[in-house]
Amino acid sequence: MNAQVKPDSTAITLIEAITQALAYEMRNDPSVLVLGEDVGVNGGVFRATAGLHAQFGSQRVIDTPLDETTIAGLTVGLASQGMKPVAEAQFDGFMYPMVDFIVCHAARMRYRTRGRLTCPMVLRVPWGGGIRAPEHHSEANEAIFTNVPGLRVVMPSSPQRAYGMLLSAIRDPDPVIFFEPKRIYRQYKEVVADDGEALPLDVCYVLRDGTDLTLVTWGAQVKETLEAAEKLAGEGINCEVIDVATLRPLDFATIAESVAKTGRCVIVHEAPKTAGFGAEIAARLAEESMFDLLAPVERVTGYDTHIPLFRLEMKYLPSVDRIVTAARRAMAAG
Amino acid sequence: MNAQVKPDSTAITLIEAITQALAYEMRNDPSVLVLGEDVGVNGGVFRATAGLHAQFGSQRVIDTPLDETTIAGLTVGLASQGMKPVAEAQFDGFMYPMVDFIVCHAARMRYRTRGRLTCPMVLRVPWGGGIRAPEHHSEANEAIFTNVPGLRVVMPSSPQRAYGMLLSAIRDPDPVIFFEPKRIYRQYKEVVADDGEALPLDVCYVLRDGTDLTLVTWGAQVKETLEAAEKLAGEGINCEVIDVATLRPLDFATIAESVAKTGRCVIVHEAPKTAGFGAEIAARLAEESMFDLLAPVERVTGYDTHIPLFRLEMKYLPSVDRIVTAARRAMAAG
Amino acid sequence: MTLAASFEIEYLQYLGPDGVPVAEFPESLRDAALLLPLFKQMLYVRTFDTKAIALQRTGKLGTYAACLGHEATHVGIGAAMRPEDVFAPSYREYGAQFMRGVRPRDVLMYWGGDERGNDFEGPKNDYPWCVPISTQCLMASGAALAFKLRNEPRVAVACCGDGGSSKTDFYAGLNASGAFTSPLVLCVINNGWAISVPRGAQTGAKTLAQKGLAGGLYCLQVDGNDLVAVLEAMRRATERARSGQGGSVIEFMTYRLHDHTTADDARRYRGEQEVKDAWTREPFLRLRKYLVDQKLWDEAQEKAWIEECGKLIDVEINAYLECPVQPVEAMFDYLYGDMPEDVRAQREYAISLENRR
Amino acid sequence: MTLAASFEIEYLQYLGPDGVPVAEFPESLRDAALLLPLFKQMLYVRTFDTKAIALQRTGKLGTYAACLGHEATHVGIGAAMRPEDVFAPSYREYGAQFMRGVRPRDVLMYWGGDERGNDFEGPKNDYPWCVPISTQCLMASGAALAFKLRNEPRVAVACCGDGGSSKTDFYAGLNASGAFTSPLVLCVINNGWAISVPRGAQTGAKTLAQKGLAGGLYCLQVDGNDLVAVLEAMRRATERARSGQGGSVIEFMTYRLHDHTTADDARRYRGEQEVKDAWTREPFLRLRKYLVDQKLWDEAQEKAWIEECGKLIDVEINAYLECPVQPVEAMFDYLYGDMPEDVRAQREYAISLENRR
Ligand SMILES: Cc1ncc(C[n+]2csc(CCOP(=O)(O)OP(=O)(O)O)c2C)c(N)n1
Ligand SMILES: Cc1ncc(C[n+]2csc(CCOP(=O)(O)OP(=O)(O)O)c2C)c(N)n1
Ligand SMILES: [Mg+2]
Ligand SMILES: [Mg+2]
Repeated sequence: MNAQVKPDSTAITLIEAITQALAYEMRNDPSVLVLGEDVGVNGGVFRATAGLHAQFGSQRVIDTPLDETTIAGLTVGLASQGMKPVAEAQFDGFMYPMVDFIVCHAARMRYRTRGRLTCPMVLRVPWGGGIRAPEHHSEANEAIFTNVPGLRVVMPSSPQRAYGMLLSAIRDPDPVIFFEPKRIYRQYKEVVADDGEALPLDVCYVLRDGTDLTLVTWGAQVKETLEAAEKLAGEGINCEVIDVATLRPLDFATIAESVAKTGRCVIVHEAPKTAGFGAEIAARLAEESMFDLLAPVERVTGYDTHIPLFRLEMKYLPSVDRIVTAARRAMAAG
Repeated sequence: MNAQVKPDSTAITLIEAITQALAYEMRNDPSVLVLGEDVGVNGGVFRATAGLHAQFGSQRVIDTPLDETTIAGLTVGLASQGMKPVAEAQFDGFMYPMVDFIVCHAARMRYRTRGRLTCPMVLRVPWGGGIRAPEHHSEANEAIFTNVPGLRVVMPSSPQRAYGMLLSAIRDPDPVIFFEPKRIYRQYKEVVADDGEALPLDVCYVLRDGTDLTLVTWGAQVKETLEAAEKLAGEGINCEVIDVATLRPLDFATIAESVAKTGRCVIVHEAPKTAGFGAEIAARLAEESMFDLLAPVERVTGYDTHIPLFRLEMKYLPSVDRIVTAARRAMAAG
Repeated sequence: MTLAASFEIEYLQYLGPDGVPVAEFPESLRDAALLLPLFKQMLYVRTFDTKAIALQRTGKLGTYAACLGHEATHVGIGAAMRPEDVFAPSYREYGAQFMRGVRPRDVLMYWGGDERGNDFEGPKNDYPWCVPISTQCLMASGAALAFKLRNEPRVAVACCGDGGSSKTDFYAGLNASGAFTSPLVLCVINNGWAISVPRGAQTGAKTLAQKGLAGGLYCLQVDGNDLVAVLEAMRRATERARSGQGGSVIEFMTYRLHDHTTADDARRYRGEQEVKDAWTREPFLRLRKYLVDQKLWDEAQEKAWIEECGKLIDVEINAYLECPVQPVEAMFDYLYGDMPEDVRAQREYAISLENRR
Repeated sequence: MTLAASFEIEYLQYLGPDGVPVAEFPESLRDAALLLPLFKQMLYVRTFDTKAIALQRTGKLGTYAACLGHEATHVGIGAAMRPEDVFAPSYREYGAQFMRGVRPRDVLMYWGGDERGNDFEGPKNDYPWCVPISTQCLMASGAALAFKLRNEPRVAVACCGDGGSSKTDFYAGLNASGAFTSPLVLCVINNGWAISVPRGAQTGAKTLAQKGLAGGLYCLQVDGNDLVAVLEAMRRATERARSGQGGSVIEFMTYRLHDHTTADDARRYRGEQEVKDAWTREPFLRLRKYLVDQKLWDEAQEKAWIEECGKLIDVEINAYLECPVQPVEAMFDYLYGDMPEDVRAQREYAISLENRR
């Protein structure tokens, strides 16, 4: 948020901010390397690693064999032997074979060895739907990782946050699952100073101040949520909008503070509702903010079904309309 | 619950009820088969398949190569081609390599093909801690599956429920993750008629009626929760105890009804707190029962760390003491 | 030196790149007329492929994975299978699928973002397109195990790419087939590239065929642009499988003449010369040359057939384009056999949003 | 017949089961005195194993995985490694680990339910015991890649069992090593059983060594009860790895003389005769016979050494038994480098519960 804008900075997209952060950290830390499928000469299917191979060569930008188990396992091996690997899962739907290594080794290396070995790695995951892609290219599966101790799970939703949070993720001494909302990879540009300033991995960002209702969201849904807030403002409903940004560890204090003020909360996320990460936020409210709540908590989420192929996918994702309706209901209640 | 007790029935343990259900269904449906590591001649490391190999032979009770990916993949292949496989993951901590097949194929076969192919399979998973076992033999990882559409996720906690729910799981036309709380495999015996009566896979069970407070739990923690209720009764606090039994789909109506009566709810589970399935229940309360709640919801859970090796594990698991304390706090609040 | 084991892997090629036989054809294929319908099928597939790419380019189709250059392998695989066998494709083996009754409109529906593309009217037990690479190989191994357990003389055939041969599921599939002696045929279609990653970066193995040795399977490498070699390899493998001798891994050497998919730009990572060279070895021209030499084919026939293919495929394209989008409830209706209450409630809600508009 | 590839896999054996050489020893091992310290190490390990089992039987240890019968393989692997190499064990290769500086008390702590057992004072970069089968093989492949990228002349050595060779991670590990020509040595310790599942049920492959062909690695099968063969195989593989020639898969043929672990009862699934036969091929007796023949060993020496081993190990056992349980906060303190607030709060809460008692 507070990245200093240098005179030579130009506005860049979220995906360009990712590339910029990778290049910055690779220049400054020789133990950082990038690996995955097509990350080399091709520069990644989303171009996140574009130019890195030319700049840093095949020893630092590594095309792996086509196997996500392999990527995860090599990454843990590299990280535990002094490297700082940044691995890419080509799409969200291909990360499931990585779960075993993430849960059994990455998240436990330090714990298991009482700190003798550690696993400072980042797994970058283009995440979420809405880009008219084929099957398994559109999944919001962050919930799989949020119950796993030893991980950090983050999801930036602006170019500046992407840059600063990726730097901290790489510098963090522990494994970080770094979800990138691919639908907003190129949504808008922002000036992002390439100054190596990291952002914390344990805070929520208040994107809009408000007094009547708290809208909590993360990832690409920040877009619809801000639009909904705008629309509701037109109706005289003043929404505070929070981008959770880091899911684990959750900065609940920021959310609680907002709800203490507004008394109402609508949580918006792309993943299916049941046992999505929104449940954790609602649960914390039920535990710690109950006496502040003036109305029932609402969740506006993906439905409890698989995101459909693209002809129907926009009907699956939470819309501005659905968010507005839930907000109005929350305002009417209590 | 309402299994008819036949005169020839004798009391059996939870694990024996599992064996009994498997044998029953294998006798009655030739497409049912059992596969996994050591399930054959050895009868399973917990003896869940004891005697089945002798009874049904190696075509129906199949020792697989040592690979969980293989077990999951073969199971999906078998299920989609007319068999009803019941696979075993030897321990909870070994099921992570199965996530890919469960999420990408088992849970989607019907959806993806518009019902042309289906995946009627059961994955049995000895689950949870407290048996002084080595690493990865004690995990409560149900949350990984509760956000996945297309699955049923169940966890019986008595011999009768184990028998009836396993029968329905096998008969269900879709994939069922069947968690078995291994700590109470042999905790007590119950008469379980071998009558092939199935129990529904979408209801919670009220194990104890009460008026002051609702205790919600599942799996092995049913034991501590009932003990806590007993202790609290001694203090004049009358607890209703609910065994969730089926996590997905959740029978929230039964929980809501209870909380409408008591106004207070303590959720107890073994898994780490953050984004554990308890969050979903608390979230539903925050959404649908807010005006019934007299006190903040409480969660008594495993800590947000890995279950330690056995010297410390009992300090990790929710104790009667911790449940009682939370219940008292809930009674004092509001 | 004591040997623990030794292995030889055969390479099959009958029809050279120039359309001239390099070895005597296998007995079952001595009658060249047998090749004619398959040749026509290859042309049909190529016509379809071209039209599908055009549809994508004009915004009428989503991302599409072309099969240009793979036609001999795909059609040969389809030809070798029986209806009761089960096919587990990756995502570009249309040639094999058409021969099994999958319709071009199914392909278009799928890449057009509609699940109904997977609801084949033709081969009811075949697997749908499979995006998670090589998982179909292991699933097919499960299907093969089902056939074995039920004593059915059926074969499960799965395809994956050179990239897919690195995937752990590929290994799991072949190892299980070896362990159970199940009727599985794993077809590794080595087209030189896995998106931008060349074959050489996937593995240190000299051939991809030899990966089958890890499970004790029968291994073959064949010229995948030579329909005769493909047919012979598949004949051997399916016969072995059907007669209880177990599984095979066949590596088909071919080349991906198109971009990986329409979302890819291969110029970023591979040289033009390589593609040019590959065009001299592609499967269609050599077989045409051979059939023309055998007086089984001529230009007039070709012109007529291409025209007919165009018409047949246009019917399919129209069927696709005219098919209305599924109603919103379709995203709930095929999730469970018995719909849970929660899902039903969300279904009603989603429908109510539709009506509101 | 054109061949795409052919392979030969060598079998190494130098010292027969009866303690008589069956082939000329490799040059580096012609001096029998070199074998003596390793022989003594084998005896040390066996003494430890016996005592650990006894500890478990008397309730002073949790489940324990014995190494009875594997001593030649384990000690030979340890002997071939340099301190700067990295070892990735499964869970029973104590012989290799002791030679690298892991202490018996570490082993006991681990199986005694205390994470501190994994905090080796000796080999700081070695991997901890690994319960999820064969994942250590792939992790070691990552370590090997790190060495290769940094141009370090170090080798990553991983062990897995015959069962473990079926695991997809095993394949991933060896394939990546082949793809990157990284310095990896995968030791498949084939002891005939994976708990109750016999070697024959794991795969259709004739040898487990040949699985390395799937990644283009150097493959060997050796008599794992013959220390000389083990040393020679490891010498070849580590030298290849260290000199940039890439990875190896070595299959060590041995036998699990004990139950799988102390939680297992092997009588349920295997015959007595098989175990009896295996005892005639076990690694210790044959080497003793040979060293006695060479006048390098006698009963008096043996008696003295066994006694000394007993004393050395009792010191370790006492250190284990006297080590107090970790405080409750240990379950939080090693989770993150920077402890998040939520975790810190739970830590305080857990401590507060302790103080209450
Ligand atoms: C598990 C998984 N990882 C990554 C991808 C993305 N992806 C789609 S196709 C492909 C390359 C496949 O190459 P190959 O197996 O050689 O088949 P080809 O496309 O060349 O036919 C990749 C990496 C995927 N679909 N699934
Ligand atoms: C992923 C995984 N699945 C299952 C197990 C349970 N398990 C522990 S040891 C073992 C058998 C291992 O056999 P093998 O690889 O031959 O090694 P051995 O014990 O014979 O040395 C099994 C199935 C495990 N530890 N990890
Ligand atoms: Mg390819
Ligand atoms: Mg073994």
